[in-house]
Amino acid sequence: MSIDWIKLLFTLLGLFIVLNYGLLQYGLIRRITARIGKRIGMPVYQPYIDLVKNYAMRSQITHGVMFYLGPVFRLVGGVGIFMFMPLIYGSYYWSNYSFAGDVILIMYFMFFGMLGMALGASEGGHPYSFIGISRGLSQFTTVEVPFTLAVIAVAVQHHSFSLTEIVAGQQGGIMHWNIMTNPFAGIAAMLAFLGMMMASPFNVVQAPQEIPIGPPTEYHGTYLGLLQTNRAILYVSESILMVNLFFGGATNWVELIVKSFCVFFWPVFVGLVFPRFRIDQSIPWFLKIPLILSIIGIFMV
Amino acid sequence: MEYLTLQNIGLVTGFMLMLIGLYGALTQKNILRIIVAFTIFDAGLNLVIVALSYIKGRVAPIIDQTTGVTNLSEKFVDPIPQALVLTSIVIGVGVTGVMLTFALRMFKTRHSLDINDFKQTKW
Amino acid sequence: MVSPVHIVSIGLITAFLLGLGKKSQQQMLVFVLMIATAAMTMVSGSWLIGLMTGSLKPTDVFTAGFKPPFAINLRMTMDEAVLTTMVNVFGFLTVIYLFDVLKKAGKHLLSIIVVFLIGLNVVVMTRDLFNLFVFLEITSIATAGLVIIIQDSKSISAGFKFLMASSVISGILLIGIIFAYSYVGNLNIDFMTNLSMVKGGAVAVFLVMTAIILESKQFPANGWALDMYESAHPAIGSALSAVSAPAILFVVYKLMPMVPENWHPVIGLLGLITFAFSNFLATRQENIRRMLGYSSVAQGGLMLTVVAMSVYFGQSFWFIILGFLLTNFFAKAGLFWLNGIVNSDDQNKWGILRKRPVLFFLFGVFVVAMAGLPPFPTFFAKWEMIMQLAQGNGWGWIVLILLGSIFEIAFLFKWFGRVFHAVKDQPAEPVIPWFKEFPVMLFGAGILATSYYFIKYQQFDNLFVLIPLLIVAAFVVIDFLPAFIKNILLIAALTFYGYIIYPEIKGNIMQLVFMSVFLVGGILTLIPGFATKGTRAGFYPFAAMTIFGLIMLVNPGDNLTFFMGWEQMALGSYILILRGKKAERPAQQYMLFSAGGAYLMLAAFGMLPHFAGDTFFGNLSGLIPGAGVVFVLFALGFMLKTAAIGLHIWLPGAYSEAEDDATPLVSGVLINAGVLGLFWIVTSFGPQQLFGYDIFQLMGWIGAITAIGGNMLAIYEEDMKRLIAYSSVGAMGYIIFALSMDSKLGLLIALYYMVLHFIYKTMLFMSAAGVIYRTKTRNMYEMGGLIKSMPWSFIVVLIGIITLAGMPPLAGFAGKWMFYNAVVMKGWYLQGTMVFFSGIVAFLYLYKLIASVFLGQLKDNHRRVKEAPFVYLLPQFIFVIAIMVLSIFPQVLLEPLATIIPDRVPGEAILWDGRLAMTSFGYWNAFAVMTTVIVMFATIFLWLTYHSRKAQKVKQFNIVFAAERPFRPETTHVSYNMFAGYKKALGWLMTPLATQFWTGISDWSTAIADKVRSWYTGNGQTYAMHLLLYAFVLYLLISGGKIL
Amino acid sequence: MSNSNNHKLLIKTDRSSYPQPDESGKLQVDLDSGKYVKVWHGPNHPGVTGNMSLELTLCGDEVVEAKTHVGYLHRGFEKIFERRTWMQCFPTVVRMCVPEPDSNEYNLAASMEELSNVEVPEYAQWMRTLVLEMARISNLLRLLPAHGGTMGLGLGVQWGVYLRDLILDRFEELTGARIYHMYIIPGGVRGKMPDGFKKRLISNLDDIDDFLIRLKRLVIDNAVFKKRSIGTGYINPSWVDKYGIVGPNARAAGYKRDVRKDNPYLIYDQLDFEPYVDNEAASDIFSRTWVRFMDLKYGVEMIRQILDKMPNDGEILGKIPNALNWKIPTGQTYVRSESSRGEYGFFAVADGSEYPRRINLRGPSYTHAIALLEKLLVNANISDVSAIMVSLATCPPEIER
Repeated sequence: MSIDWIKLLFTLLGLFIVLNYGLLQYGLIRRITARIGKRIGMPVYQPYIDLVKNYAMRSQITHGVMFYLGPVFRLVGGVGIFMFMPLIYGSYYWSNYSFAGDVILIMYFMFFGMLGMALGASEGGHPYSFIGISRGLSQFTTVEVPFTLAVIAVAVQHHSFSLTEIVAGQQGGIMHWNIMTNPFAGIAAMLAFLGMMMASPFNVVQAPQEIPIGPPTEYHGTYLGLLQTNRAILYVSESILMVNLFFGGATNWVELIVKSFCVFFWPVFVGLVFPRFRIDQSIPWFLKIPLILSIIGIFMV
Repeated sequence: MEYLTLQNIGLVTGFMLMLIGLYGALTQKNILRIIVAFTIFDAGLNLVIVALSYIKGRVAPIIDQTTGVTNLSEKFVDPIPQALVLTSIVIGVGVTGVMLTFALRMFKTRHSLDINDFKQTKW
Repeated sequence: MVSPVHIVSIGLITAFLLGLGKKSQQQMLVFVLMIATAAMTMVSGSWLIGLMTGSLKPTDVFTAGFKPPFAINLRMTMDEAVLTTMVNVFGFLTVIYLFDVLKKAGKHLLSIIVVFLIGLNVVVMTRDLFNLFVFLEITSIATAGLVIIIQDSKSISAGFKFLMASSVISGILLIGIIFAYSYVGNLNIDFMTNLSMVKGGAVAVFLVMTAIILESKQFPANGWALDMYESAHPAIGSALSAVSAPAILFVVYKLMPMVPENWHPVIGLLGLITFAFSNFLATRQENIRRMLGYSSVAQGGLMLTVVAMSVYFGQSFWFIILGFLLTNFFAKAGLFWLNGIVNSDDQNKWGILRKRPVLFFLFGVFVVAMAGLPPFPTFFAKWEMIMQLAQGNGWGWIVLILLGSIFEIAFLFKWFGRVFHAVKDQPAEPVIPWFKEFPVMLFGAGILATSYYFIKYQQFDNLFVLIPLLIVAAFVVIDFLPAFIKNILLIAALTFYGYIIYPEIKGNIMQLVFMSVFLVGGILTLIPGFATKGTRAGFYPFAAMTIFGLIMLVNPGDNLTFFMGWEQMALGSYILILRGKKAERPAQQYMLFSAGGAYLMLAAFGMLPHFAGDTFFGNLSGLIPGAGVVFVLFALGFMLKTAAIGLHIWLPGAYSEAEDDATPLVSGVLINAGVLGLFWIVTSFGPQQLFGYDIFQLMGWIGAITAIGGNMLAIYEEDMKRLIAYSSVGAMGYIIFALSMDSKLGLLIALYYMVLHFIYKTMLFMSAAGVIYRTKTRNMYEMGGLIKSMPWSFIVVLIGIITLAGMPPLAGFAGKWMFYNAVVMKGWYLQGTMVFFSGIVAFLYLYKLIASVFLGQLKDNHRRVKEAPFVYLLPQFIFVIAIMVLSIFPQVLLEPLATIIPDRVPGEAILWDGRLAMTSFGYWNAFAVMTTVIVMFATIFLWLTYHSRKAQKVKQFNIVFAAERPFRPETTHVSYNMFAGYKKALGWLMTPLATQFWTGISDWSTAIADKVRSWYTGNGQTYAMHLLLYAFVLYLLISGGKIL
Repeated sequence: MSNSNNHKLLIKTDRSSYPQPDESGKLQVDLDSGKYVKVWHGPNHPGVTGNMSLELTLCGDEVVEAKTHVGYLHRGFEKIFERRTWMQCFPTVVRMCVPEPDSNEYNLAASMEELSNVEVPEYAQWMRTLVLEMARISNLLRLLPAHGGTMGLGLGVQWGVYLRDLILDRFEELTGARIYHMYIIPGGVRGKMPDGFKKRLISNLDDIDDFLIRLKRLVIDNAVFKKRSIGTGYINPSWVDKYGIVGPNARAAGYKRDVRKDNPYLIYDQLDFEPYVDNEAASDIFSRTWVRFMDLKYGVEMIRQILDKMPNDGEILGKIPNALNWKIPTGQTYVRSESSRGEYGFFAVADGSEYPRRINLRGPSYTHAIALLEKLLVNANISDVSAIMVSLATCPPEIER
């Protein structure tokens, strides 16, 4: 197989853009939330400072090989989702490596980072890591159900699992977006998206008041840097996924950024005004309203 | 009155005896009485056999001066049941003997002849 | 040639001779008896051989020089030759067996034995009704005499009850005879065939038949017989069961020509009721002799059925009856004799047999033979009987037989399991005199030889049946060798077998796939066995039996081979499971469920010819009314093996309690047998309906529920092996679901997943075995942090769980990807979601598995634990390589698998464009994914390595801990009850309904059995009453309330 | 069961994997079995109310054993008092509860005044009441949103802290200090209201009113908060006397306990107020939140009342001896006031010297955070630990004095 170097270059460029966008977005969101809480908040570029600081940290410890590999898995998971997702509709070069697989691949690739991270954190041996991971996995099982159903609904609607095709089917104005054509599936997916982004009320994974930072308790320095990098990429990638699935995709970068920012703001907004569910409350929650909505959504098609 | 033949009387008596014997064997609690009941049953049984083979006006199948040696099959009652009865009686006696032996042994083990005392094996 | 009458004359002479002997000459008298019985055996044996070779003709012996009906005649044909030989051989061996008893007892006992044998011989041979009566009485009296060899109150009272019963019976018989005589005018059976036609003759026939049937101890009028079995000396019990009962049944057979045809089914059904109920009641027995008594009675009932239906069975009659007769003869006698050797009715005392491998082996052989498992004659007889009954639509009969059989298996294997696990530290080596062992061994040899002939008679495909069985037999013989050598030999045998079988199945990819799963799986799972020391007695024959049983499933020449392979595999794996330390109950459950499944299949096989002819699994095209029932029966049978939800409760116990290194074989490899079966029926039946419902729809739901149930149960398990076992349940649900989609893609998923599940589950179980081997515990919360000492095992588990979870880039993703496409195409969204949900739930237990064991806190007592032995790791890494290859090139497996699926199946198949797999919905390129991931991983890893090059490795407790420090690994390792929150939220999903249901069934049946068996009050009068009632009911059944 | 919300779940789920209680009702926990996890909830923990730690033994996600650990302050206040003159105790006494130091000041001052019979001028009494009420609302502004904060709703806390800062500004204006005011001194208070103080304070109170409306919407009416808090951390009303539960916690359990009402001090008898009592005795976190919410609301009202009713000017200090050499006559007294956490008392013993013989503190946290909390946490979900703890309004230094 010959490698399309130009495409690789574009992909890397896209990755770079997304990373920066993710960092800035994070800073901006923090700033906005601070204002809501009657604070001034940190500078927008603070994530860069954190990132540089973490990568520059000298004192580092490791608990073992898997501990070491955990962040690698995590970042590969994040970057992988980005890689396998078409960014800009109609552009060959901005479609990344989406030729390798369809939306199912992306959905399952999310697990890759999760599991790797879970294992890495576990080798740290901190009880909070275990508790956080067990909560995270538990919640994730139920988050994925309505989400997957919504994705299937969309796939059935467009008769394809290919994201490109799904986006193609949504072109031609806001009324063609899946969120309009299949609102039930769309709403279900957006509710599940809350859980995927692990914002309140579904942030019991990291729950500061309970298990201070959950899984990454032991991670610091470069490890944390990798995790932060991943967060920037992953969150944006997941938002882009939602944009592609339900909000008509994007034909240029501006559209992409605007849409994904709006999508990303949804969990932030909800997270701001809700306390978190306990794990035994959030699990049934996803199996109630979102699940029912997504089932309606799938039979609406 | 035509039913009141010797054969029928024998049959009815035999069956009655059998029923009495069975009734006794099934209701009496004393082992010896049960054995006695069984002998009554046997007796009835044998009576039935004999009665069945009885043919009016014929004699027992024993060749002597009175019967002569010709046309025996017309003079005698059916000889086979008679022979069978003998065997049956013998066997009956044998069984009764064995039963009595058992009764003796049972009495020796438990000092009781009540059949309800011998229910160690059940279910 | 010696006239058969000399059997009697020898006996009589001996009896007189014995009477002449003196007390001091007792030992010599015993020898005389021995010689006499040997001579009797010679006579009958010579007739048997003569008749078999054809050098002799069947003969009638006329007494008193007259021909019947004017005189008594004894007949000697093949039938009588067989039976008399059995009687006399048995007599001879009984004398040997009772040598010590007879030496001490009076000479009268010797005479009684002779009389008993004479009685039976004549009963068998005579053609005269009254003579029959006489010798029956003689036998009865002799029996009563024999019962009191043990002179305790129990046996004496039992003897008395017997006498009472036999008095009543003989009364009935005698009246019947005399009536018969008075109607026909003679006493010869051969001249009575039209007796029932004569007015009133039917009553005579009825009385005679009733007496004989009562004599053959039919349920429920058989309390006296049971009491006698329980209290008599085991040798006498064996005589009653092994020769007395067959002789009586032969009388029934002789009388059958007299009996009107419409009575046959009634008698047959009564026999079956006896079979079913006696076995049912035997399940509640703790006393071995009484249990054997129930079993004997049950066998008698079954044989009565066969005899009563002899006309119906026609040509198969001899095959069926011989199968039952010989098995009962050898096995029941053997078991009674073993009882005498152990000299206890307490199951736990039977552990003494564990000291004598040969006797223990024979014990197993007898039990298995009694239970009707292959390769013993009853198995074939039962098969033939059911096939014959099915041809005549005798479904009710089949149900009774199968019910009885399952009860039979229940109590026999409860007993076997108990003995297997009975305490081994019995007082020293038991002293067992040779004359006790000898008859048992002879009969053991007898049953094996009979089995051999039965198998020969069936004319199986030798490559698939006889060679495997011979290999198994060979491993029985060489069981004394060290485990190491046997392991090599078995692996070599399997390899060689694969080599010779390959040309046969080369063309058939389906067979090839399953064969390689079974063979390769067998070989690889054996490799860890090299780590065991000692002889590992009893493992290899059954491992071989299991693997070859599986192989027999792959290429069945006919239905019987398939079924035989199935049963054989069940038996072998049962023993492998039973070998585990605490496996008694789980193994028993396993056996019961296996047998249940097998019998459902048996019924289905019976029905199959109605739809599909005699060839294997036929090919039904299109909807056939009624075929749905067959399909459901088969599906249930196979789903029992794949442990569909509700039928799964045997699985976790069986898999987890089996020996650790045997588990991969009995789980990862064996479970595919169910998949094989399901695949077969799904492809050959196609969509069928049951009461108008689409069965596939139903199966889909079952599969979905199983997938969720299995995985849900797995996440709360603390036991490593149970966790993996439940995971198998989940995986099987997935496969059942995929199969039930009945689309090309669905079937492909099922096959692909079958192979994959085989690979990763075997791997995981082996890895678990390695860990357990080192840590000596199965509780995951007692482990932790083992990645440091067992890195290779960790890698294997990691690969295994990534595959299981279906994460890209490893091979499991292919299954998930196809699954989505298939579900969307099929439109089964709800079920699909459930299965999908189960797939994610799997993450929970996978995480628990790997994190609790390998990550987290290392416990103090595991600080010196080493890596698992090389022989454990070797097969695991072979599997890892297989997974890796499949991950990069899934088409290697998927393309051939796709060719198996018949064209009939609807739906679209995967299109391959080079490495790109496509359906109309989606696409996926495993190679591209893999390369991308590897490149990304390497890049990021290097980036991290560059940045953290100075990272310093720290000690275990160097963690951030709220300004405190953890003080013990035990209280820092989060593993126990890890998903408590999940349990609180969704715990109601795993309400143990199935367990409650089966426990309920078990309790319920126990209660009923207790109620029913209280019928046997122990009172002789009640028993006599039962006889009369039985006669009365029988009369009503036969006459329908009218006067005959 | 200490936790009725849990209790509903307990019926549904299989409890066999949890430790079972022995005859005395105590859970049997074998730490060697490897089934239990010990974690330290604090002192370095965002979910803990201060310098204390909870040693939790967990089984799954439930607490099976909880132990309160203190000792992270290393002060020993009560012992220190014995080596300080009465007046020197003032700087220390305020540190016994940082968020609400004024009750300490008042209690010490009142006990000294009582023992040495010092009259406090009326104006000073009004000022004292004002300060105490301000301290109450400033503490409640921090504490009340924290009920949501422990469950991850940080927004309310941020708002509350903002408003608390405004009140602290007023304190700074009035006393010169934001936290340790040391305003109430024996004999009176330290100063008068600055110009415009009243106006600014009232404007702050208006802000708080506004905040209360929003807080009710954000926290109390929040479905998730309700779901988490209703039924959780249930204090059986029968424990109230047994465990010495006071203040809002007692009032949530249906007990009308308020020192201001039961045993009026300062000028509380001149004020018109009725402490809120949860008559349904729900006694869970939600109920306690609600009681505190009403406390805050009434506190604001009360400050308005005080500002209305208080004299415009007057003496601020009564007649006292030389403060630096103030010998208190032999005697003992128990002085109590109602802090925002409940009855807060000082038992002071004087031996006639300038040093206190003994000052013993009766703070609500001691009973709440040790005896009660340890009992309440058993069988509680680990997620609820900080919520329960915060809902009891513990103040660790007060335990470890």
